[in-house]
Amino acid sequence: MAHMNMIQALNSAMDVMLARDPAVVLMGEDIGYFGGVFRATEGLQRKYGEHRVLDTPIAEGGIVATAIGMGVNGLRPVAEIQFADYIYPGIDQIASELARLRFRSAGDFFAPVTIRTPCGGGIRGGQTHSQSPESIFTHICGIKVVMPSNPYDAKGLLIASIEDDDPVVFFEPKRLYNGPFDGDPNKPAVPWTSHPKGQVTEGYYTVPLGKAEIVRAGSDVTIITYGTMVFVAVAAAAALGLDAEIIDLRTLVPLDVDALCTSVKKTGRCVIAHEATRFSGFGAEILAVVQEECFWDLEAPIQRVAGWDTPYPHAFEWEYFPGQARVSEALKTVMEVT
Amino acid sequence: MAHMNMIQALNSAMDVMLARDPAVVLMGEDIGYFGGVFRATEGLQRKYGEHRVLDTPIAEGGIVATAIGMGVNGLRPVAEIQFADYIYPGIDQIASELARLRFRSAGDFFAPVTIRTPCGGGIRGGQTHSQSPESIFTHICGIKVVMPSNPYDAKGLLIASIEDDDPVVFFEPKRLYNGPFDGDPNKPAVPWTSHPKGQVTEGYYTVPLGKAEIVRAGSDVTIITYGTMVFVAVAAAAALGLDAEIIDLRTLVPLDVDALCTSVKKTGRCVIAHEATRFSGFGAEILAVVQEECFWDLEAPIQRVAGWDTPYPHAFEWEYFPGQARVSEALKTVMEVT
Amino acid sequence: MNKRSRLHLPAPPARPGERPDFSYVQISPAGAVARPEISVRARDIDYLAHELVRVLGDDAEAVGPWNPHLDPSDLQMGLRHMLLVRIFDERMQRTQRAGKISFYIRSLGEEAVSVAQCMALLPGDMLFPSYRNQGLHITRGMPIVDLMCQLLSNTRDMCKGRQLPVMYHSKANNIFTISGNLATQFPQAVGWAMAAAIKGEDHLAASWLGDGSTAAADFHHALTFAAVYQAPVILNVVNNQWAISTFQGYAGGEQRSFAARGSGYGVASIRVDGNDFLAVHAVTQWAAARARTGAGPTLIELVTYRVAGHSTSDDPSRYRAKDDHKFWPLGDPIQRLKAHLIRLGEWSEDRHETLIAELDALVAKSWQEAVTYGTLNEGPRLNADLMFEDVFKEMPQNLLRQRAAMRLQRT
Amino acid sequence: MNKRSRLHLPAPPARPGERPDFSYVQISPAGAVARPEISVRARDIDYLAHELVRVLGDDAEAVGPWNPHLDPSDLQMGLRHMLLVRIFDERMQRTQRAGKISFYIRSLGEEAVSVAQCMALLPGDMLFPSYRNQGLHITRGMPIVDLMCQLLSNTRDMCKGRQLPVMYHSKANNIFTISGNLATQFPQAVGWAMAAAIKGEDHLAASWLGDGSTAAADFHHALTFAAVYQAPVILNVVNNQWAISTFQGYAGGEQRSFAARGSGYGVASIRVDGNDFLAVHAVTQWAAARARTGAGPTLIELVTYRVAGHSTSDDPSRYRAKDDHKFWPLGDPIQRLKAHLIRLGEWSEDRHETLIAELDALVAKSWQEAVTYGTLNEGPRLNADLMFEDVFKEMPQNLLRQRAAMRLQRT
Ligand SMILES: Cc1ncc(C[n+]2csc(CCOP(=O)(O)OP(=O)(O)O)c2C)c(N)n1
Ligand SMILES: Cc1ncc(C[n+]2csc(CCOP(=O)(O)OP(=O)(O)O)c2C)c(N)n1
Ligand SMILES: [Mg+2]
Ligand SMILES: [Mg+2]
Repeated sequence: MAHMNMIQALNSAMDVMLARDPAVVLMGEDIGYFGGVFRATEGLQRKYGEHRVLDTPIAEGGIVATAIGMGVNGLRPVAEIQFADYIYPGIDQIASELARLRFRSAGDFFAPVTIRTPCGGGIRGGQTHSQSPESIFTHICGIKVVMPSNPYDAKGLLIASIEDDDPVVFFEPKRLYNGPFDGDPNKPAVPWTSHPKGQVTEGYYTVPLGKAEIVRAGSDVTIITYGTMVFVAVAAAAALGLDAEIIDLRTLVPLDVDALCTSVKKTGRCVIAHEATRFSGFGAEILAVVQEECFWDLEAPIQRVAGWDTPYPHAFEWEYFPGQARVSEALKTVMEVT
Repeated sequence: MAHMNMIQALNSAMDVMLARDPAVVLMGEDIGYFGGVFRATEGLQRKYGEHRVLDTPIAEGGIVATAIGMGVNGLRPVAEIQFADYIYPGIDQIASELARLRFRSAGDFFAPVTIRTPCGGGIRGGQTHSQSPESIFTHICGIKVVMPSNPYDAKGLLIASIEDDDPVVFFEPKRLYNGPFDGDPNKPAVPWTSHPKGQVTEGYYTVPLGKAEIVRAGSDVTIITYGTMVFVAVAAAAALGLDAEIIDLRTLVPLDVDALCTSVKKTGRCVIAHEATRFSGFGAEILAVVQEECFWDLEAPIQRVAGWDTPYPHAFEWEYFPGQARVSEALKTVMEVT
Repeated sequence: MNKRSRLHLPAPPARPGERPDFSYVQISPAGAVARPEISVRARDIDYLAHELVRVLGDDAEAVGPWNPHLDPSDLQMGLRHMLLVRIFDERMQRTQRAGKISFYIRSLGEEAVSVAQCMALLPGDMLFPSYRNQGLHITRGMPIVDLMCQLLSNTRDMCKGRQLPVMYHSKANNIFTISGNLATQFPQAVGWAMAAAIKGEDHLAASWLGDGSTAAADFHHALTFAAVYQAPVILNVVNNQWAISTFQGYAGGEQRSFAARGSGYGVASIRVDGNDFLAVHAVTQWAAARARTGAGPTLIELVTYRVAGHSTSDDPSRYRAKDDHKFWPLGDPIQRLKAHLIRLGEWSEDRHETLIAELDALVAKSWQEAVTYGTLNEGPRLNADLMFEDVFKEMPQNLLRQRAAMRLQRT
Repeated sequence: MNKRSRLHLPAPPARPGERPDFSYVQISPAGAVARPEISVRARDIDYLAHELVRVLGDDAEAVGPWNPHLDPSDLQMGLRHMLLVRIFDERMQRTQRAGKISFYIRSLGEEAVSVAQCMALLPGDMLFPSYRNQGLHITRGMPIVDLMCQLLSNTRDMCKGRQLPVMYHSKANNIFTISGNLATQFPQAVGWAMAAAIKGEDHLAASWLGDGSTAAADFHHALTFAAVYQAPVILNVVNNQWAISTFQGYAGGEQRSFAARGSGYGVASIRVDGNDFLAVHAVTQWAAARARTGAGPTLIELVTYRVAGHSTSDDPSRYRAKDDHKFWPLGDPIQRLKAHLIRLGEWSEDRHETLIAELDALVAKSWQEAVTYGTLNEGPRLNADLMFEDVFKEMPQNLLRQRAAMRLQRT
């Protein structure tokens, strides 16, 4: 075990996989010699060679397309999209090709591509360096969608994603790269060293795709969340003194419906929180599933807490971010009903 | 008033607007001399000239981008994407640019672009000529999303969209082009001539964006739907002899929340139906909103009826399509509870 | 808007009722274009992107440095494959018209492209076709009945009923699955070739798209990545002059050849007479040798004519002159190869008729067999359960549930 | 994977600790490149895409057919604008380092591009810049204090706090809003120009992107649409040799110039010494004349060097040699224009120092004013309500509700 922040954990996952499987190659803008703008691939080109860790042209569509071709030819590409905000030029190759190869060829062709991309705000990135577009990918059948909230999971989930024969879009909440973050930008930054999930096995391990984690067991209310909002939820519930059960989805597709429903059936109350904009955000699907499965157990309407339905503004980052106040508000609302 | 099918109604809308506003231009693949693969722009190039009705290269990203530039320079472009399945190459220009111009320039720049695109299945188009990707666009703030279900609305909504200073993605359920369709492919085709909504005013009129329509008033259950599924819902409810209130959303963004909630508060039961795949489909957002607003009025869990979470398969079109049987099933389920 | 528009709008060779003017097609005499060493640098052969490599002259003689000097038996094989493609196409077109398949796309007039190119490649080379490359499947030996089963979405459909007709694939024959989305295969082929290079393997990748599809972003991505990594790939632009209703000027072909695009990226680029079996074979062999020796990618523009409608959903008489192909200056690939073989003394009208009869019978027999595995509306059908498979490698819970729901709905 | 990889991987001029080798930069002598008529056909001037248009020789003399023969007062104006850009950049870089703005991007060493090009255009021409074209705003007369207010996201920010620093715009000055997404502005400029042509207006559009951004799909779309419709647009590729950490070889610059891309599409294309104010002005004027006379679009590749880091978030010492710009063969644009003016007898070291002091003072004074309108962390702030405006023209119900919720949350 070693202390790792999330960047180091991701780096370690790729390091482990480059060493274990000669078919694994990394590719992306600035990921080679430079080691990536967030340094996730630092040192890997030096260690494994220029032919395993490729710098690419600035063409997200080209990156995904060539990764597909490489995947079809026996490699296991891990492609970085520098910011999730820049994944759109690659979305046709993801939605129309990567997600469809196995289906349309009746299993004869597939491409085990993992697409890593930093998402989320809180780093003063303005409207084009802060987006959380995961909901879009959850609607495209044939792709798995992952978003870890801590170094331990990040490494285990990334290894599982790379080994998975289905394509995975792997979102990395960049505000969590250096430490857990409870939503209060005025508090001093907390490093991962002080958090148990910052203790990471150095070698190979996986965290299985499709399994949510109960971050905190409780009986008053279920909070379903993922990514940055996990810590905000923990803090908000603690501040209210609620015995909340907090579920970190970790994988959005396939969704761990059983975990959610077991919990909501127990608590009877549910708050869903994510950073992405609310309208048609992934919270809607979670809410729909919970309502469908647990309707008779609900003691209050399920509440959603999410980014506002606006672009992420540079100057109003903290008014935009769904921080503790908004989670508390929602918790109070569901708890008020008796 | 004249009899029009949906293609003729759309054609008439563009005809009216080309005549009224010299800033209106049409553009798209094969839409000029040829009049479009579905013939929606037939005759318009001859009537208004090659400079108002432009054939374009096959580059959806380039079509949207140049439409934006034209919009910024005072024109009012109506761009056709030949099939909604092919909108993905244009999605970066839609999500990162078209939807953001007004916001990021604090209102100084905007592009009043309307993007028309045929969607939906039922025409043996296979997995790349049948998709309904509207949910993705509903999550991108800054774009209005429209889907008419009949000729009258199609024309009025298209004119309203063209006149709107916000960008609009306008989905056309292509299975409805020639007639209403209740989901049974074995019945003889019904033309629009025999349907009241096939009676269309020849000149200018609008159907306002953001307003749902109550297709049928009723008190047993609310069915919220749009596009092709409107007629399937009507038929399914009639077959069960239910006094259903059936709402055709017409505009998905902005969503007419009041109309939905007024109805569900009255009926206490709700079924949501669309053709797009279920997971993170627009039904999830509708369900979420109704649950949030009408929880205490609900007498049964809201049900969703949708396409399966698979690509639209050529050979199993009718097993895929959420036809009357599936709507009936959902209706029975919500009605069973007393 | 009172002033006059100055926007330039490309005009096609002819609209319905007009006489086609193909004078815009730049044609070099057969044998006239020099053939550089395969090790040549891309920047030194710009002329190849503007001239037109031709081997077969009007007299059906093979001349010049690009003459591939193929064995007569290979030429006969090529003729056979092209004829089979044409006969198969004709039959399937009629079958669609009779309502027995939902859709079809012919390659009439363009048969040399797929057949000659495929013959110039090795079986281990990976092919990323468009929907108009049925010749690749036929040349690689795919049974006609297998193709028909795909067209029928029947119980032996290699796509298990999931794809529109003509969207074939063949893992055994190294032919990639075809997409309805134009051009997506182009950069995928480059990625496949990059992987071959990374693995130090000798195989190359080849891909095809149409003149209209060059406007798609993926065309640009393919050229950029191919140039940067010098990938062992052959990128083919089949310039059959038409997209659906728009002619190649709407893809930018009015200003410059499509081969010239490649030169601009530093990719070796050749413009070739696409209806000249020998020339197509020769340039493909040249490009393949470049790829295999590490000399990098090649773009080939094959100048041909889409004699057929775009697909069975299309009616070309709405937008172009009837019988315009009769004015096409590069003739018909089958007639030209046939004339050459006859001139060589290796073929005759009789043998030609016999071959046609044989292939007609093969196609007819294949159809008889294919329909026994089911048709669109009758006979055995695939199980609809298949719709839920292969979305993921293992079926997730939501699909398991949905499959169960569908089964209930059917009973 | 036991065999050796054959993938080609471009290598940069120097990594940290190495001595830069810029011999790959093809340089023509000043005055050597012919200047064709503006009515020339694109296909007849391929040489312009490979040679390098230069006017100012090493002796600071203006020579050859591209000499724009500008008035000394214009040259002085150009020098002033370039100096102001540089001084502003330096000051803002320091301001960011001091934590007073969140982000900044300098154009150090590339000032001639924006300034000379902007001076060669008319005020009615619409500009679609990248984030490294601050010279356009300054040349069009935007007050420095306005730019600073944007950088501060303060109460006078033209973007109302919504954009990252440097993402300026100016409706009054016909400068389009900058996007964080690379290259998107390129085809938008083409669309703007198409509209100008449709309306029969004389204005042209100009756009800028970097060497790295040429790999983006939008570069291809811009060229295709510009070529097809012969749009009155000037498409500028600022080849400053680097994207972030990858050098221009990773955009395909190793094989062919970026100007050659344009030629391939049939767009008139010129490669120019981007640090030569006179040459940049001249080629821009030439391209503008083409656009205004209906002769079509022009692609200009401006060969320059990114002396600065990519942005304040970047540390170039991690991936390239320190002081590599000292080896850059095309010098510094300000020094070169200054030397030319001195040689003309229209400038002196003294006047230069005085000007610098004046501009320093202007920038300092502007900053003092700008901060009175608020800073990132202190002073007056924009109302956060603004976040909900301009998403749509009229605020829909969900945003009205969310605004209300946010107001509650703040109280
Ligand atoms: C991305 C995308 N846009 C549009 C279409 C619709 N479409 C199908 S074929 C075609 C024309 C293609 O022309 P070309 O590339 O010249 O190929 P050809 O049919 O001539 O072989 C179009 C526009 C599509 N399939 N995919
Ligand atoms: C679509 C997209 N992909 C990636 C990025 C991240 N990014 C910002 S600037 C940059 C490098 C651009 O280099 P170049 O085009 O040469 O412009 P320069 O910075 O040299 O002026 C990258 C990769 C982005 N902004 N947008
Ligand atoms: Mg074609
Ligand atoms: Mg650059």
